[in-house]
Amino acid sequence: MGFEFNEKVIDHFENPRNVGELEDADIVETVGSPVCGDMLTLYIKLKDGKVNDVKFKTFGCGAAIATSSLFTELIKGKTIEEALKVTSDVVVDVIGGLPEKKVHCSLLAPDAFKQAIEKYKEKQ
Amino acid sequence: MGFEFNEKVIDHFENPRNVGELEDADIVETVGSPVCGDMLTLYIKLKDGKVNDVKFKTFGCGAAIATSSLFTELIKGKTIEEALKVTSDVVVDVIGGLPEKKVHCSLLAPDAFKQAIEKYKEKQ
Amino acid sequence: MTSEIDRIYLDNSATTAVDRKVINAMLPFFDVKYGNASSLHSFGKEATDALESSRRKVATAVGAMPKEVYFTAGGTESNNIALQGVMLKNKSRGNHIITSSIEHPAVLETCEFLETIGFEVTYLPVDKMGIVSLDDLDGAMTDKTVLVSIMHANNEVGTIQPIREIGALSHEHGALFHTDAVQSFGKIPIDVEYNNIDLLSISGHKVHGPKGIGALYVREGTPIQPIIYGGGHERGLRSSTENIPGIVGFGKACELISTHLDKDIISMTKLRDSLIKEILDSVPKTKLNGHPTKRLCNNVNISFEAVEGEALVLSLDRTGIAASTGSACSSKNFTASHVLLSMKIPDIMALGSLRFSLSRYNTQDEISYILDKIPPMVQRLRDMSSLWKEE
Amino acid sequence: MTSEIDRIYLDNSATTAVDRKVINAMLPFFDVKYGNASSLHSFGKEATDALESSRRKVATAVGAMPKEVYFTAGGTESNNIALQGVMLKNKSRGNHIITSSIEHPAVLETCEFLETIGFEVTYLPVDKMGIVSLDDLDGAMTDKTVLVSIMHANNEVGTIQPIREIGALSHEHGALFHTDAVQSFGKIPIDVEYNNIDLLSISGHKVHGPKGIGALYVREGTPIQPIIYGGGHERGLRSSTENIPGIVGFGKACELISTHLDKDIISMTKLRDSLIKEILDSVPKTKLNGHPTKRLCNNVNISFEAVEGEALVLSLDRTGIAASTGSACSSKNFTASHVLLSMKIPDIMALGSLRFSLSRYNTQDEISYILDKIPPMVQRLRDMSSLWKEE
Ligand SMILES: Cc1ncc(COP(=O)(O)O)c(C=O)c1O
Ligand SMILES: Cc1ncc(COP(=O)(O)O)c(C=O)c1O
Repeated sequence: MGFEFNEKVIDHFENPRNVGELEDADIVETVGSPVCGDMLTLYIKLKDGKVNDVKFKTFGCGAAIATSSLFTELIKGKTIEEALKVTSDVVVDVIGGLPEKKVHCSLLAPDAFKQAIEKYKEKQ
Repeated sequence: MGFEFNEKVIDHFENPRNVGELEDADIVETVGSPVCGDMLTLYIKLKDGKVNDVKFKTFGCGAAIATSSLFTELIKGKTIEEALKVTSDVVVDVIGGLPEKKVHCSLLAPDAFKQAIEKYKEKQ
Repeated sequence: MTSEIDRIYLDNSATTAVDRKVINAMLPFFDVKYGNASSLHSFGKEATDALESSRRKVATAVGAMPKEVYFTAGGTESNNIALQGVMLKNKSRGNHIITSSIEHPAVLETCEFLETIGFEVTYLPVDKMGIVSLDDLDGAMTDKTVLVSIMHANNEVGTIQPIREIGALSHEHGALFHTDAVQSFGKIPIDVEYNNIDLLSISGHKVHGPKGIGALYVREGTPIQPIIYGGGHERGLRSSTENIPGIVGFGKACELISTHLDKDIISMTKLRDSLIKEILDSVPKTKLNGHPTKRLCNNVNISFEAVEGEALVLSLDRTGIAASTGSACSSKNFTASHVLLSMKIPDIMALGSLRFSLSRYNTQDEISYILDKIPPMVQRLRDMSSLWKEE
Repeated sequence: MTSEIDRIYLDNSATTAVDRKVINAMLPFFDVKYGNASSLHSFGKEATDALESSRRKVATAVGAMPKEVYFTAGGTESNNIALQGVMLKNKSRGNHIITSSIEHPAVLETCEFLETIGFEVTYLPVDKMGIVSLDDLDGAMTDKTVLVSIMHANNEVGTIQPIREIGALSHEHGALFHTDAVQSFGKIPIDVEYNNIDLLSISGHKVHGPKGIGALYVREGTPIQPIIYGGGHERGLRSSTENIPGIVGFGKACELISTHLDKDIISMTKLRDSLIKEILDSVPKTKLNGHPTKRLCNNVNISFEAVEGEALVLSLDRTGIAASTGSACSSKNFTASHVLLSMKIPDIMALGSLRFSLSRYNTQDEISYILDKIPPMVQRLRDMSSLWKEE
């Protein structure tokens, strides 16, 4: 074993971007649960069909935190459609790879975003 | 493992006493067999109810050779009755002990002698 | 990350550094006295002498006779021989084994294997502190019970079982008593007679000995069969050319235990208690797992609410501190440890467990360094945790 | 007896000296990089990196993929996992195993154990040179045959089996092929693909690696189950904290084999042939056991009529020469070796067998010294032997 994280993962773990809550979020979406070992809440503010602001809070391992952080960075400012294209594969790719056992962690944030947008659209 | 022989055993192995055959032996007795792993032939010359001369040849391990040698030394000059008291226990004792797995080797010479005397007495 | 030299190692329940004295004892057996103990010549004799001298040292350390000590390749193999070897050999006596739900996988998985081939296993529950109840044990006994296997001390939470009483109760019912002492050995005095033990597993690498060597104590006369067959080494119970350097190292480690244990216990207990107290005092919503006093002198296991344990271990690793979430094995899974769940620790706490395990080499300075680092580290993770709610 | 430094070691089939380069490779893993490979922190990473790098070295040395290599505690355990693990796992396919009558006890005793639990074993005979007949093998095959286990080279007489053909024939009949390569590894090039091998056992201490470590090659996809249960190490086939120093040492030993084998074979063959020729020439009533050419490059096994082998080994030991009567294990018995008896060597010769087994460290000077000693030594024992008849 031993942590097999590259420098970029470690950077996002140690200096996560966009941590926190958004008071005036349009959507707040939580995926995962403590029983599964990780749980993410995404706070999203939309404007003109774009992700105007996004913040996250993650209970989870280093990879869960780092990929949450990178995801928020990647989608911020993007249109919803563009943001939906930031799948877990993209996240893993941009972060420079994850150990096999940790790849599933990168699903957390894209899943939360997708779910959030679906719910948001339903409500509209 | 490793050989666990004391100096006296080694001495009798390296410098065995009374090795050889007796041309004019009164009794020649063989015990053991190649299949068992050791085989001893004892050549005995009796005189006035005493062991006048004795020689041996042994096919066998170090302990078999050493105890054969010591046995001949112990019985030489003794009366038949005294010589019969030189049992394997005595041999092991006088030689200063043998590893457990080698104790059975000390039976060879006393057995041969006892058998020889029995046969000799029958013949008389 | 700090350089190698600066690292602080607090994962001694996973494995330990080999003591310098142990290494020195081993070295000649690699390339000078390298004989096979089954050989007749002088190299064989050197090997045999070393083997039997080490056996005496191991025996002394647990109060056994040398001939009751069998060398194995580690704690896992010792446990497997004890369980499989006793159950298979005593089929005619019964098919029931009693163990606990918080055993190491080397016992639990072996029990599950035994179940697949027709044996019956009772897994006793534990209380919130991780202790097996003697009443439960008594109630589980049947006339088919051949073996009771309860660990001496738990590898994750350090809870110590009342093994002397468990042994006595087992014997009352005519069952044999095995204890996995891999974690307690070198941290608690062990005497197989006093503690009513029939079979006992220990492992070299947990006590500053080498990896890949262990021992199984088997009380004289206990019916048991091997699981590995071959040249008949270790009086037929464990065939294979004896690992003489490993055995010599383990023997030396046992000798060090026999001479130093009392002193080691005092110093480790002091560090343990200061770590526990200071962390609980300085970090809110934090709970000690396991028993406050019936506890290994080197075990600290604390749950931090709303923090995921692995993230904490990573943070610590980044500052050069080696710790664990629990056992080395269960670190591989994402679900909470079976030990903490058996103790009814809620998930939110169970997933936030951190284990520090000390050795006789740890110092107060190291502990102070760690105590400085922990509170801000936990706070940082909580600040970004979706489960954390400041009050 | 001569002093330690003067001893000549010619018992390398029993065990070998650990190469200095191997020791140096191992050392840091005792007290610097001493982590548990299952741990998450940097110590764990060092251990895992070393583990996987060693696995690649072992794999390279036998032409396998790294993931097909499983570390064990030695040759005996490798053989046991191969035989027990395959037979137990494939019960539904059949219950028949074919082996030879000259296997190491680690195979023979395991087969006997398997017989006690309902498996059927065919023990193929060998010819006077110790070779298994392909026709016999073909004839023994049934539709219940799951596994063929034939050793690559014999530990006592050094005879090399036609394993490539044996493997091919096994596969034709849908059986798996295991070979015990403990003695051949490091003396014959091995390629699991070329040689049609599904499972292969090797051991560290026979190739200047440490004792207590071995490996089992298992072709990808081969159905097999463990015999030791626990934390799921080695992808579930062999649980227990990995013996990192041992594994690193074994890896290094394999690397040395990969680079040096050709050279080593040439030098050992030269010494072997001079030993054999000179002894046969200078001592009458003396016979080479095993095959003259299909023979391990390091094996000399000669029977001296009317001389008991152990007495000869003792005489040699007294002059500082370490040799053996045959295998280290069977040295314990008084009856002739099962290998020589299977080869129909008469008792009087079988009991007088002496094995010299070389390593890459032996020199021509050592051989010359031995050649000086042997003739008078044999003569002395013959002069006192009750079986010796001068012609
Ligand atoms: C309680 C307990 N039992 C058994 C073992 C297994 O020991 P080993 O790794 O030596 O096989 C361990 C550690 O891994 C342990 O902590
Ligand atoms: C042919 C053969 N197989 C298996 C073994 C067993 O190996 P180990 O001693 O490493 O268990 C040996 C040597 O002892 C051997 O010579």
